[in-house]
Formats: sequence, C-alpha cells, structure tokens
Amino acid sequence: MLDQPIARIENLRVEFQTKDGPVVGVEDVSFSVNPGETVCIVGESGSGKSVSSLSLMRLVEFGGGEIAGGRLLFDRKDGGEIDLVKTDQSLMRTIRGNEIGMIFQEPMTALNPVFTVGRQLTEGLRLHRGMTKQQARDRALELMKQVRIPEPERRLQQYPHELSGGMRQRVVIAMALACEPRLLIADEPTTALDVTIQAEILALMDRLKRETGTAVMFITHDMAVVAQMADRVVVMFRGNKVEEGTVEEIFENPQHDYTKALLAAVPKLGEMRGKPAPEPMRLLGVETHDTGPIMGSDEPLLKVRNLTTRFAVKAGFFRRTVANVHAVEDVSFTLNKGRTLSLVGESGCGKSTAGRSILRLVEPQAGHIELDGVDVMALDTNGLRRAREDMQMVFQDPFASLNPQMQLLDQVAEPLRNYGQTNRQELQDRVAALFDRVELPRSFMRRYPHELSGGQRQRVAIARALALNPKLIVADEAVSALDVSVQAQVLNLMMELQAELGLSYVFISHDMAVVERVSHDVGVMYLGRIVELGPRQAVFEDPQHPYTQALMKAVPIADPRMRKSERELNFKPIPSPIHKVGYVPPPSEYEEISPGHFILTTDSGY
Amino acid sequence: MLTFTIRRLVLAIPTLLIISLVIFLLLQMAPGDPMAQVPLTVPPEVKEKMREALGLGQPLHVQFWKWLVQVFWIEPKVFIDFLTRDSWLLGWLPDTSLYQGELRVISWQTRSPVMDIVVQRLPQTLWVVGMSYIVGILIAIPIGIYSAYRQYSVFDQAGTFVTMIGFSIPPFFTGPLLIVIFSVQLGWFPFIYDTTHVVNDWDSFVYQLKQMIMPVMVLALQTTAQISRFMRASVLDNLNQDYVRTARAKGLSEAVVVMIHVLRNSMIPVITVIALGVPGIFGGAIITEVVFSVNGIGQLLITALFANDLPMVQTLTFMFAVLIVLFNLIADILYGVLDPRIRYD
Amino acid sequence: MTDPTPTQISPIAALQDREPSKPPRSQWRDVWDQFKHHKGAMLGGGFLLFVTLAVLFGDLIWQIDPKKLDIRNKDIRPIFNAIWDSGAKVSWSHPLGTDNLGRDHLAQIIAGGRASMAVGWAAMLLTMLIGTSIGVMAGFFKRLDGPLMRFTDLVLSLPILPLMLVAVTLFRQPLRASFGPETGMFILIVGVIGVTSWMQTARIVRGDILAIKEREFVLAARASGTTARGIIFRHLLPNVLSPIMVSATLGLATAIITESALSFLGVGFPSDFPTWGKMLADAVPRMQEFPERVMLPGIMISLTVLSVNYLGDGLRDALDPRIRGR
Amino acid sequence: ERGSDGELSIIYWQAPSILNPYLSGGTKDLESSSMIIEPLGRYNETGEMLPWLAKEIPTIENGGVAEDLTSITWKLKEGLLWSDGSPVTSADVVFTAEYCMNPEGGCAQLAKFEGVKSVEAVDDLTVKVTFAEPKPFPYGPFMGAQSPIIQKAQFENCTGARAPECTDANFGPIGTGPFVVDDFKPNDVITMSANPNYRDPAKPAFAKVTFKGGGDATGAGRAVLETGEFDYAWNLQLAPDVLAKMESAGVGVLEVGFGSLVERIMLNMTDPSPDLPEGERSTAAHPHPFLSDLNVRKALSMAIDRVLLTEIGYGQAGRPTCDLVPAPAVYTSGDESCLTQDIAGANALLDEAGWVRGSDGVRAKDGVRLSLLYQTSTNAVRQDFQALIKQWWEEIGVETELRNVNASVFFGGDPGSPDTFQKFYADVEMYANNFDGTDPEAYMAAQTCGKAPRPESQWQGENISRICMEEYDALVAELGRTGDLEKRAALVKEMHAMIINDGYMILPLVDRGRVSARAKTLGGVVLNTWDSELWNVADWYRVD
Ligand SMILES: Nc1ncnc2c1ncn2[C@@H]1O[C@H](COP(=O)(O)OP(=O)(O)OP(=O)(O)O)[C@@H](O)[C@H]1O
Ligand SMILES: Nc1ncnc2c1ncn2[C@@H]1O[C@H](COP(=O)(O)OP(=O)(O)OP(=O)(O)O)[C@@H](O)[C@H]1O
Ligand SMILES: [Mg+2]
Ligand SMILES: [Mg+2]
Ligand code: NI
Repeated sequence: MLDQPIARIENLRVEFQTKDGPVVGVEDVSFSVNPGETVCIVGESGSGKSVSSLSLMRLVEFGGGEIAGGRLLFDRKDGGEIDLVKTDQSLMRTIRGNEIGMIFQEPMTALNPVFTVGRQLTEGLRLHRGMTKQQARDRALELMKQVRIPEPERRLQQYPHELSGGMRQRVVIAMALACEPRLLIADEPTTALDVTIQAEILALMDRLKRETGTAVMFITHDMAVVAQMADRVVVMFRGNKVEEGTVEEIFENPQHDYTKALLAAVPKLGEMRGKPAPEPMRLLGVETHDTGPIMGSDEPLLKVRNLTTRFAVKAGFFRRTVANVHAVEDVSFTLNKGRTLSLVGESGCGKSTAGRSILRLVEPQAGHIELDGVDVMALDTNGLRRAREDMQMVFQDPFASLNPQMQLLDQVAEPLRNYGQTNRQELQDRVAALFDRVELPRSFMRRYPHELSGGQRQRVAIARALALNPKLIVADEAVSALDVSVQAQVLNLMMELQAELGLSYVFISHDMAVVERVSHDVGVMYLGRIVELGPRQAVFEDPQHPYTQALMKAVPIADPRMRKSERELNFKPIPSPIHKVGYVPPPSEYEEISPGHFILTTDSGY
Repeated sequence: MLTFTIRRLVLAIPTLLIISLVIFLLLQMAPGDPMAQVPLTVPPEVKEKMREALGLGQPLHVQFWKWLVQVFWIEPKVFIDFLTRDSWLLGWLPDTSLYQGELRVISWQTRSPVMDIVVQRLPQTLWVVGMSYIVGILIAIPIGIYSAYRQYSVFDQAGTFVTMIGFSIPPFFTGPLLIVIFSVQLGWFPFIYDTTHVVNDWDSFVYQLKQMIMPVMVLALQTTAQISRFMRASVLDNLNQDYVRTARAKGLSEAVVVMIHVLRNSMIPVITVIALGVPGIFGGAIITEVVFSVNGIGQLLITALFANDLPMVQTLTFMFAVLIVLFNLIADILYGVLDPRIRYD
Repeated sequence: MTDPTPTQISPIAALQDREPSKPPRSQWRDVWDQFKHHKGAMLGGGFLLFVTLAVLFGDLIWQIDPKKLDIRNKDIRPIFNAIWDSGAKVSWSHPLGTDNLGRDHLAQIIAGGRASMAVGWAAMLLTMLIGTSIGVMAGFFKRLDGPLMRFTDLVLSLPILPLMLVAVTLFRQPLRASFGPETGMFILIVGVIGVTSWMQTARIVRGDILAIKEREFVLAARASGTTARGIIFRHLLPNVLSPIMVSATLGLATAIITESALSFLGVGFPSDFPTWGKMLADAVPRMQEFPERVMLPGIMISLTVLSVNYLGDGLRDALDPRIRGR
Repeated sequence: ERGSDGELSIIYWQAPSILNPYLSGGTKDLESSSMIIEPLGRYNETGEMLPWLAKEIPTIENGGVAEDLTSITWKLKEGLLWSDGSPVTSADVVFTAEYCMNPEGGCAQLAKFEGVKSVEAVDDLTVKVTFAEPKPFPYGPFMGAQSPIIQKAQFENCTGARAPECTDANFGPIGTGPFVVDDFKPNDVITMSANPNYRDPAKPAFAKVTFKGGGDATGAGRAVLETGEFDYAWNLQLAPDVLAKMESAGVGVLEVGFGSLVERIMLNMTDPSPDLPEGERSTAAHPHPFLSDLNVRKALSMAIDRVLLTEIGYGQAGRPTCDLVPAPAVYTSGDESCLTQDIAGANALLDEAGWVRGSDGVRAKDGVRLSLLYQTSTNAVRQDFQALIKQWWEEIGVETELRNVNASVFFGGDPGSPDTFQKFYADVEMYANNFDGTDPEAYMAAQTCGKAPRPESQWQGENISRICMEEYDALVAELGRTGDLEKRAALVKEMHAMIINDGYMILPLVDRGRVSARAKTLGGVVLNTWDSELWNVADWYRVD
C-alpha cells in the first residue's frame, strides 16, 4: 500500500486567541506525506510552517492555539486511519514520540539543560516501549552511534551544554528517532548550524531515511537545503499553501508568483562566477535601481596589521590568568575605500572578535589598526569615542541589537545625540532622512522594535550605523537571521549605499553564497587566523587552502540538479583555541599565489 | 568548584572582620546602657560599680580585641572540646580538652557564656521558625506551580490576592488573632510555647504539634506569600521554553512534563532565594516569638537589645552575619550544583 | 491540481514585509490604552487615587481634629454595628466610632493614612533609589561588584534597632530644629527604613543588569559612542524596570508595616500622631471587644498594598512595549 | 502535705536571666530567685517586718539593735538546712555580706550594705552587723528579696571579679527556700521541684514549679485569665478595660496590691533649651525660663484630672494621689487638694501672674512662651496620659510637644545619649519610681542639690528635677540624725510639702498598685508589694 499516505492534512486552519482578538496562524493548508518520502515545506518566516507541523502533533494547543477546522488524518501502525484533530490528548501521547517524531529548530534550547543527554534520550523509550533502564540505555547507545556521535558512552552522561551545537542537534535527532517513528517532522533542523555541520546533519538524515524508510516532513526556509533534500516541495505563504510539486518542478518551473520571487531572491553559490565586482541581486517585482557592478577604489581605508586578541582564562585561588583563548591571532589585511572585505569561517573561528577588535569594542592584545590615517590603537577613551564616528557596527541579531524599550526614533538618533547634536527638530529630520534612505516608512519612527519584522529591524540597525556618516561599517552576520527575500533586500540596500556613499564594509558571515554576492575581497578564517585572503573571484573560483576547499564543498547549492554526493562529509572538529599562558604561537606567513591572493603557509591547525 | 568555594571562604574572612567591627562600633554608639533594667531604687554609685565590673570602662580597641579573641580563639576551642567529648559525631575521638577555663564571651545579663544560651535556644528556633519556613515553602511551591500552569485562572487570581493580603498583614496582628480564635474561643491549642516539652511518645508529639501550629502558621503565611510569587514567575518563564515542547513531543504526560522537566529548572532560581532566606531562621522571628512566648533566638536578641547586653547582641549579630555570608556562598554553590551550565572556575 | 489560494499575490507584495496594521500612536496614549485593559490595575489605581485624595483632602470635609480627646464619647462603636446590635453605642457624629480616649476614628484614619502613605511612598522611593543605584553600579562596573556586594552583606547583617537608636540619637535634634518634630521624625523614619531595606532590590537589579549588560544592544550602544552614563540611563534602567516595580510594590507594604513596628519600639512619631500601623498595633489588645479598631486600619493597609500591587502589575505591562503590542 | 498538689505554673512576661540577685537588680530576677534563696527577714503585705530565717526581727526593745544605732545582731533559726542537706550557719551570712561588698564584684544590692563596717559571726547562729555611723534604720542587709543568704560553700570561689564566671552557681543557687532549681534556661524557663530539706515538712504543697518567662503582658494575662494555661501571672500592666474583659472569662482573678510606686511628672527646674551649649543644658547654670515660676507649676498641676487618668490608665490598680510617698501611712501627707481638676482656676492663676494668651492661644510673658516638651518612655498607658495631659494643658494655654523614648534608652543612663531621663533634655517628663522597703529616707534624700545629674557626675544622680534648696538639704541632714519614728515622719511630711504640696516641683499623678492574676484554682496567694510577690509561695496550694 505504498501510495497510501502516512499523513494527510486537509484544509487545516489554526487560530490563536490573543488580546486583540483571534490571529490566524494557518488559514487553509492541505498536503500529504507518503511513506519513505521527504516533503519539504518552505516559506517565509511566519508563514505557518511550524504551526502546521505542531498541529500534526497536537502541540499547538499548548502554545495557545486552536485547530479551528480541517482534518489531520494519520495512518497508524496497526492499520486504521484516525483523525488527529478528534483524538484526545491521552491517546495523542502514545502517538507523539512513538509514531511521529519531531526535531526542533533550536538545538540550544530544545534540550532540557538540567538533565543528562542519556536521561532525555531514554525517557521516551521507557515510556513507549516499556523498556527497562538497561535496555533503554543500550538502545540509546545504539542511537547515538547511528547519528555518529563520537564517544557515545561518555556523551550519555553529559549535559546538553557540554556538547557542541552540531552534537546537540544530533541528540535531538536521535531522540526523535528513538521509537522508530513512521513520520519524522524536522522543523528547520539546521538553520542555526554551521555549513559544515549542516552538511553532515543533512547527510545523516538522508541516510536514516533511506535505511528506515521513514517519511520525513522537512521544514526550512533555506532553498539550498530544499534542493539538497526534498522529493516533493510544498510552498507556504501567509498561512496558505501556494504551490506544491516535485523539487525539479518547483525549482525549474515555478508557477506561483511568490515561488518565483522567492527563488529569485536566493543567492546561489557560483552565480557570480566570472564577475570580479559584486552587484545587487535582481529581485522579481522590485523595480531595479540599476546599479551595475560596484567597483570601489584603490585608496586604502583600513589597515590591520598583526591583530591579535586573546581572552584570558582565569582560574585558581588567586584568579590568575592560567590560559588564553587565542580568538584572533596575527591577522592582517587592508580594506580600500568603497569596497567590501568578507570574513568567512566556522563558528568560533574568531570572526566576530576580529570585527569587534577593529572598533576596539574588545581590547586587542597587539597589532596595529589604522583607519583613514588615524592610529586607532593609540587612542584614549575620548579619542576612541570620536573615532567611532567613522566606524560603525551592525550586529547579527536585529532583535537583540535594538533596545526593546526605546522608540526607533530615539535609537537611530542616539549616535547623533552622542556626538553633540541635540536639537530635537534637527534630529528628527536627520532620522527621517535616514529612514528614507533605508526605505522604511517614516511612520515607523514612533514604533518599538517588536512591532517590526526582522528585515525592517535590520534596516533600522543599518540606519543607526549610517547616522554618523561613517567611512567603515563592520557588519557582523548582518543578514544571517533574515529570511531569504528580506536578506536579498537588505543586501541590495547595503550595496546601493556602498555605490552611492562609497562606504567600506567588513562583512562577517558564514554563508558562502551571500559572501560571494557582496564582497570584493574575502578572508577565510580558521582558528583565529586568516588562512586564505584575496579577491573574491580568486578565492571562490580557485580555493587553494585545504580548509577553504572543504568549506566550499560543504555549501549546499540551491539547485536540485547539483546535489552533493551522497558520501558523508567528515569534518575534523576544530581544535581548541585555548592555550596555556606563555604559549607563543608562530607568526603567520603567507604565500602570494596570484596578485593579492594569499595562502597561509605556516600551520593553521587544520 | 572547590577552589571557588575555598576562595570565597577565604575572602569572607576580611569581610566578616569588617562587619564585626562595624557592628561593634554601631553598638558602642547606640545609646542605652546595661543598667536600664536595674530598678531606679538602686543608687547611681552602685550602678557605676556594676558597670565597672562589666568592663565597660575599658578603651574600645581593648574591648574589641578581647571580643575577637574570645569569639575566634576561645569559643572554637570550647566547640572542639564539645565535639570530641559529647557529640555522637566525633565523640569517639579522644577528648581534646583545649579549653582551659579562659574567659568566654559572657553575657552581661545572665553572666553565662553567650554560646551556651544560643545552643539552648536552637531547638525551639529550629522547631518553630525552621518548621514554618519548611511549611511555608511546601505550601508555596505547589501554589506557585499551579498558579503559573493555570495563569490568570480563578485559582491564580485568588492566590495573588491571598498572598498579598498575607504579606501586608503584620504578625503582631495575625498572632493575637489566632490566639483569640484558637486558644481563647475554641480552646484547641495552647499558645504559651513550652520549651521544656520533650517529645518521647505519640501524645507528647501531638502536644508538640499543637503548640507549634499557631506560630508556625503565622510565620508560614509570610514565607508562602513570597516564595509562591517567585515560584510562579519562574515556572511561567520555563513553561515557554523550547525544551518543554520537546518533552511534550516525546509523548510525556503533563504531570511528568511539569513536575519533572519544568520543576527542576524552575527550582534553580527559587532554591537560591530559599537558601538566602535561611539565615532568617537562625535570626529568629522576633515579634512572633514574643507573641507566643517561644523564646527562641529572636526573643534572645530582643531582650538582649532592650537590656543593652552588648556581648550578646554583638555575638548574635555577628553569627547572623556569618550565616548571611555563608548562605550567600551556599546559594551560589547550589546554583552551580543545580544548574550544570554554571561553572565556577 | 488547483491552486488552493484564490487570493492573487503580486511578487512585490510577497517580498514586502507585512507592516503592523495598527497606526502608531503617541507613547502615552498607548500606555494608557494598554493600562485600561488591565482590570486589576484600573481597580487598584482607582482605589489608590481615592485613598490618596481622601487622606489629602478628607480633613476638609471631615473636620474633627484627630488628636482631640473627648472622654465622654469614648468607645463609640461604628455606625454599622447598629445593624446587628441594636444596643450598640453608636453616634452619627462619629460614624466609625471613637477609641478609648474618645478620639474620632474617621478623622484618625484620614490623618493616619496621610502619614502612612507618605512614609510608605517616600521610604519606598528611597529604597528603590538606593537599591537600584547600588544594584546598577555593582552590575555594571565589574570593579565595584565585589565591594558593593560585600557592603550589601554588611548592611543585611546590621541589627536594625540599635541602628535606629543611633540614628535617633544623632539626628533627632538637628532634624527637629530644622523641620519641626513631626517632619523631622518623618525624614528620620523614611531614612532609616530606606537605609535598611534596599538590599533585596539591589541584589535583584544587579542580577538583571549582569544579564542585560551582555545583550547586543548594549554593545551596539557602546559602538555608537554612548557613554557609560547613557548606557545606564537609556538602556539598562528601562529594562530592569519590571523587577524594580515588583520590589517597589512589596517595598511599600513593608515600609508601612515597618513604620508601625518602629513606633511599637518607641522610636517613631510622637505618640499622639496617628498612623495606620500604629492604630493597628494599639488596637490589638482590644481586638475582641472592638474588632473594628483593628479591622479598619488593617483593611486600609491591605487594600492599599493590594492596589499598589495590581497597579504595579498593570504599569509593568503597560510600560513594556513588547507586551503592549499584543 | 509536701508535693501533694502537683505542678504550679507561673508566668512572668519578663523572663529571669539569672538567679543570683546580687548580680542583677531586675525585679524578675529577684522574684524568681526568692523561691529558692531567702533573707533573714521579710516584709509582709502591709510592710511589716517578719522574721524569716532569723528567729526574730532585732529591735532596740529586744536588744537586737544597739542603743546607739550602730549595730544590729541577727539570730538564725535553729536546724535550718540548705537544700543540699548541709546546715545553714552564720558563716554563710557573713559570706553573703562579703560577697556583695567585694568592690570588684559589681554587686547590684550594694546599697543595702551601705554604711556597713563589718559583719561578724558571733557564734554559729548569730551574726552582728556593725555600721560606721548610727543607722536609724538598720534593716538594709539581709532583709527582703534583695539580700537573701547564699551558701558559702557554693559561692566561695566566685567572689569579686570571678563572680560572673560561676554560671552553674548563678543559675542554680543552693538555698533554703521551698523549691530547688532543676533546670534553668536563662531568659526562658525555670523548672523547680520541692526542696526536700525545707524547714516545714508539710510545705510546699506543689511538687513542681514551671516558671515561664517571656512573651508580653497581654499573653501572660490571657494565659491565666482566659485559657487557664498558667496559674499565676505577674504584674499585668494592661489597660483596665482589657483586664476586666479578660477577668470576665471566669478562669482567674486579679490580685491588686499597693506599695510606694508613684507615677509622676517631673518638672525641670533648669533650662533644657537646645540653644544652650552642650554641658550647660539642663544644669543649674540656667534656671528654667518659666517652670521656675511657681504659678506656672501650680497651674500645670491644677489642670490635671488625676481621677480620670487613674480610671483610664489603671482602673482598680491605681489611686489618684498628691503624694510622692503614698505609703506607709505614717509618712503620707494626706493632702488631697490636687485631686480636683481646676482648669478655670489654673487659667485665672496664670492670668494673674501675667502670662497672657497670644493669638495662637499660647500664653507668654516677656517673650517667653509656655511651650513644653513632654517626654516619657514608650508605653501604651503613658502615651494615653500624655495625650490627655497635653489636651488639658492646651486648655490653659500651654503648648505641649510629646515625645516618647525607648525604655531601654530612657532608663539606660548612657551619658552619651540625649534621651535619658537623667539628662532631662525636656521640660517635663513622666515615669514611675518608688522606694525600697518601708523607709523613705534615701528617697527623700535623693532630691538634694548635690544629687542633681550634671556633666561632672556623668549625668548620674537622682535629683531629676534638679531641686536645689538649702532649707530642704538641711532637713535631709536632720532626718539622717533622727531615730524616732514620729519625728522622722514629721520631717518627711515637711520636706514633702516643701517640694510637692506647695512647691509643685514634682507632680505625683497615680499611686500605682501592682496587678497580678491567679487562677481560681490557686489558693494562698497574698500579693505583697513590699517584698517579692512570691514571698509566701510555700503556702500556696491547689483549690479544687
Ligand atoms: N503562540 C502564538 N500566539 C499567537 N500567534 C502565533 C503563535 N504561534 C504562532 N503564531 C502566529 O502564527 C503564524 C505562523 O507561525 P509559524 O511559527 O508557523 O511560522 P513559521 O513558518 O514556522 O516561521 P519561522 O520560519 O519563523 O519558524 C505567525 O503569523 C505567528 O504570528
Ligand atoms: N568575551 C569572551 N571571553 C572569552 N572568550 C571569548 C569571548 N568572546 C569570544 N570568545 C572566544 O573566542 C573565540 C572566537 O569567538 P568569535 O565570537 O569571534 O567567533 P565567531 O567566528 O564570531 O563565531 P560565530 O560564528 O559563532 O559568531 C571563540 O572560541 C570564543 O569562545
Ligand atoms: Mg517555525
Ligand atoms: Mg560571531
Ligand atoms: Ni542561513
């Protein structure tokens, strides 16, 4: 009975009761999942992907939601199809975790921080399978091996926070698989992870699906991942399904406008092949500003030489520094006016620290930073404050980087006020101009951050950074948290500003496709050092350092015909950047293999 | 963790020395005189003689130094002697006999070692104040959990109302109120606490319960009011966490989800609040103790204060300070123990 | 397969963010709108307003002097006692009765309320001021953290009664000379309560500041050149408002009660100066015969505390733009 | 029969902290120890002296007191035994005197031994006390609850500076009284059992005593009068209506006894103005701006309704009085003129004396306003008194500011504090005082010029009003030389008139009795205010 779907969602409608009346989370969605098939659900943030899947688990009720209509038909193991909407919670409990497994988005918070991994893994087994402690443990061990967690015995005794993000996500997967569910729902299982880990997890899930024949409902907003994984794709938009089809159909012949727009906004690795300078993306339905390639200038703005930043690890009775985290180690580069230098690399390799060190938001240990002729390292507190007029920062998380208690007007005006502008009217005019600049309605000036969407918030953050007319903006993962379409708009905005104002960016990101799109130069970082530095074209088309090559290989491409080989990628875990006091790392030496393209020749630790 | 603990303990020593000095100076500055309770019929010259006999005329630094020696050197010796002689814990060790009859901290009021009286007061303080703390917590935690689980329900609203009332009514009102109702009108419970009562069989245990119940209730009301608020807030925080959803997705029952997953996490901040409240037990509950004649440490402190018995007040407040510092440390350590994410080194 | 969504969506709309539908309004209108939704807060606020007005202007309407003794009319019961006890000694000229010296209860409740509310509010504000400053400083400046927290321990372990006696000894005379006996004592009491009850607030605020300090918007503020002062006042303080509110509501209750405990110990206001706490304490020995004498001030204290609590709840919600949005 | 009536439970809302009356002057300590250790003679409820451990009270008539009043000879009863079974001898009596008179011991009862030159044992049962000067009233040592006999064997090593170290002895003195200490928890509870060696084999009737301390007067009253948890409660200082209500429960009864305790208002004869430099405030250097005017003082007294005060504050436990020495009867002045309030008269008097009412209703003369600071210790009844008196004084144009001071500060005598009753940084103050035993000599002598508290004396002294009259001092000296009771009484009355009935420097208000409560099932209680209330506890018994 292979064509008998495992789950069928029919005309699902979910409402949330809020203070301002009911909010519709999902309006009208129908689709089905067949055994052994991967169905990807894509769509913008807030389009109802999670709510649909939670409805299938009947977990929406706990979040204040209510299934207002439709049917959720589920084919139970022992034959019989039941409508989950009408099932009572006690029966649901025997289905949840047992017949339907679910993997959640955030590996950091999906695990209970105070129980060991082992305990959380065995809990479901003992409940649904009635296993003894020992049996459950054995099964847990088996699962841990299945998801390829090194040293599984030890891990079982550890707490979630002692595992890395990738491992945690694998534990969550193991947990979902524990009772061999027939349907596995994966709600953005890789969004928070590094490319390399993401590649591993995707490969793992693919393998597990093939081995066990589980049906998978895979939720994501990342088209590249969809291209990697999906058999069929469901596109959701504002609580509705707008399109459904096989991967190839969707990618190659999208029917619905929204799908088209979405695909157009996805940067694809390799798109910029052959183009030396970045250029804005062409977005569907947005009248193009027609900025051609952005060339930049040859005049150096920021010179960084031998930048080294370490964090002290204090321990012992006298709180003496016993070791150092070598977060940034002997980093040098030059950024010219009007150009963008991207720093890429895995989580923890020191990108953010490097960016913050340039602004001296963390104090570097050594090195030389020169911004437009000013020796930043030599400045005192006051001088530094003044120097920051020329360099600003945009942070990763648009929500966290805005004060939830302040109106946007005040937040954008704050830097102006800090540098002496106090006239209220003038301030307001300036801010209004800035809002225009980043294409936000002026009416937003009186709003609070939570009233805006992620993209709008990030634009506010950019407006704040622009307020002082800086020469340099350090954008630390400025678009990582955004939806693709919004990301595309923000990227375009940044590039337009660069073209018009001649801004320079230090662009920090882990997303290779985005980096390819925006940068003139790229520095690949590993363990605090730049292992490869050069013009974007050179680095992307001709990666020389083994780490760069591995990284490139791991990036999924938003094209179902270019799926990565099935062979599992195996990345070496990054060695610890912590060294005892007194450890003197060797200086970095580079080889210039083509003009401006440098490769680290000394040991990088990779 | 161990170095953290030791480090904090060592750092606590200068803190405590400064605290004891400040307390000492404060008490010296405070008006009042140990002769306040001596009847006015005793002539001033005699009072002056009595003052001299108490050592009041000595210079301040001498008095302070003497007190320090007594507390930090002589009393520990007595304590070690006690441990090796009489306690069941270390009684098997040879008797150390460190104490050779040096002058201990002597109360002006009773002319007996302060520590002996404190030890005498501990049982009733722990029975009544300690028990009320435990009872208060035991009532508060379920209330907090349920209020949070059913936020804005009638139960929650009523809970808020009652706890706020409980918080805003002072024990000098609730105490006599309970006495009038349960002792005078109904005659159910005795209200003068019998500190000599020994529990050795069922009946005496019942009597002990009866005499404890009113003071315990009066004090528990306040504890409950505070802890249940904390508990509610903490559970509310945790109910919205992702791991709760994960637990539910595993098919765990609500009871398991709330009572195991959520409870453990919610207890982390509450436990530290509870730990920080423990010194209060040893500090006693002054008004309640007086109303029910419990004569615990609170009553000891207040009588000592009114009698201007400086050595007693000084030693008691110092012990209280030690407990505060200690339980601050314990709260921090507990935090680390309960929450595996916290590490202290 | 038919398209399940009949709505036509243009690509540009698809890429546009949905804007919040509500038009922006002035901040205070917004706060008020949110506040109005909170039934408890409205009730609490209304009661508090009523009590405040009553204690401030009540003596214009009810003009009996609360200190006036009238021995012939002592021990009059409140007028409502006549409902169930026809033999009760009641009089319309003393609707809430009189005490054992014949002082009018209604006038005393009014006058006592003025003192209690003033002490409660002033001491609470002082407590919050000290607690918040110390908490913020300890949380924000790493170097001050240790010393300030040790200082907190120190104050926690200070015995209050001797402290109060010392304060009275040192400051009563100068304060009396410059402010008169009642205002002088008021300042003294408020000062002592403030000085001895800020520790909890400081601890809580410090904890929260430590957490908020690590949030990115603080870093962002620093990156855009905000000074430490600016960060504290513009970014940190508004975000710890909610725990401060909670301790403030509790602080008001404690202050009113502590004041009564102080006069109980003989270090408070002049004895003929009524406060709710003192009325309550004085009436306790006679609570069997005259339950109304404990009930009236007791109810006033409880209701005030309760309404402040609900008001605080409502304000907290109203002032937090995140909650206000929903 | 001894021990046949089971257990007696007594509650004192002030808890005894020590059982050695020589180391503590507190009433609670004296009374609790009086069940255990006994003096040679006691006062009975009328103030008469009774032989206790002595065979008889020595007098001049029976030759016990020397004709020249310089010595007194006590004879012990025969066959007295300490509770440990050893005999009581004169050596114990001598030791008791030595113990208290040791200059390093800080003996609280030293005043009792004032003027004693030597105490010698004449034989095993006879003790002779010799005074340095003739002592008209030689019954200081060994009389009353303040100076009981302690056992030499027990306290031998506890004299002088070592006195406080003998905790065991101080907490469980061996005595001759009807009970022995089983366990003493300071400031909490004493458990006692009948003394097997008590001299009367039929007594005490109770086998056990629980002597509970602590709590408050209300609780103690309730425990005896309402719930019956206790048999006897001491000194219930509660408002009369509260007590009456409690008594109406029918479980217990109130016992009232009168002594010499008088609640009074002291008027400051010196100027307490804070504008004066420290060291000159409230000293003889500056007479009081208006209280030195007799008319003002008299008017203040006339405005007070003592009958009403008594009724409100003390009920049956108080008697309005114009006497500072309300008892024994020989010494009382009998003046009752102050008992009727006369506001009109007071107003007239002030008008006549030139004190004119200003626009604010306050009288003034030559720029001096009749504005008073009236202080007392914190206590509910005193606060009621303050409120009432303030109102009356306001009626005669005297403005009054009230202040109450924590009792432990007020009576503490700390020279550093501005709030002690001795420093008297106020215009008038109110408290109660009495005298020890039945002889008012020392009491009257306290009002002499030299005994005024002042900086040089570290603010110690008993002449709180700072009365300073040569005639008065002369009378005091004469009293010290007079032995004849009648003449002494006449002198006391003369002095009394000088400063009180005519001088109005001290305004007596209420003769305060002592109210204690006993359960209806407790018999034999005779309330005695001249000695310990528990003086005859050996005779108490259970009524069925
Ligand atoms: N607890 C809730 N209360 C009110 N509204 C909710 C709640 N949960 C979700 N919604 C609403 O339901 C809609 C769908 O949310 P959902 O979480 O399914 O989006 P999503 O597609 O999973 O987005 P994302 O990619 O950000 O995870 C949103 O508009 C959201 O505002
Ligand atoms: N304040 C700090 N104290 C101690 N160590 C730190 C601190 N900040 C960063 N580190 C360490 O420095 C290293 C580099 O961190 P950094 O934040 O720069 O990495 P990143 O490349 O930005 O990673 P991500 O992609 O996760 O943001 C990491 O090992 C991190 O643990
Ligand atoms: Mg989602
Ligand atoms: Mg980073
Ligand atoms: Ni991404």
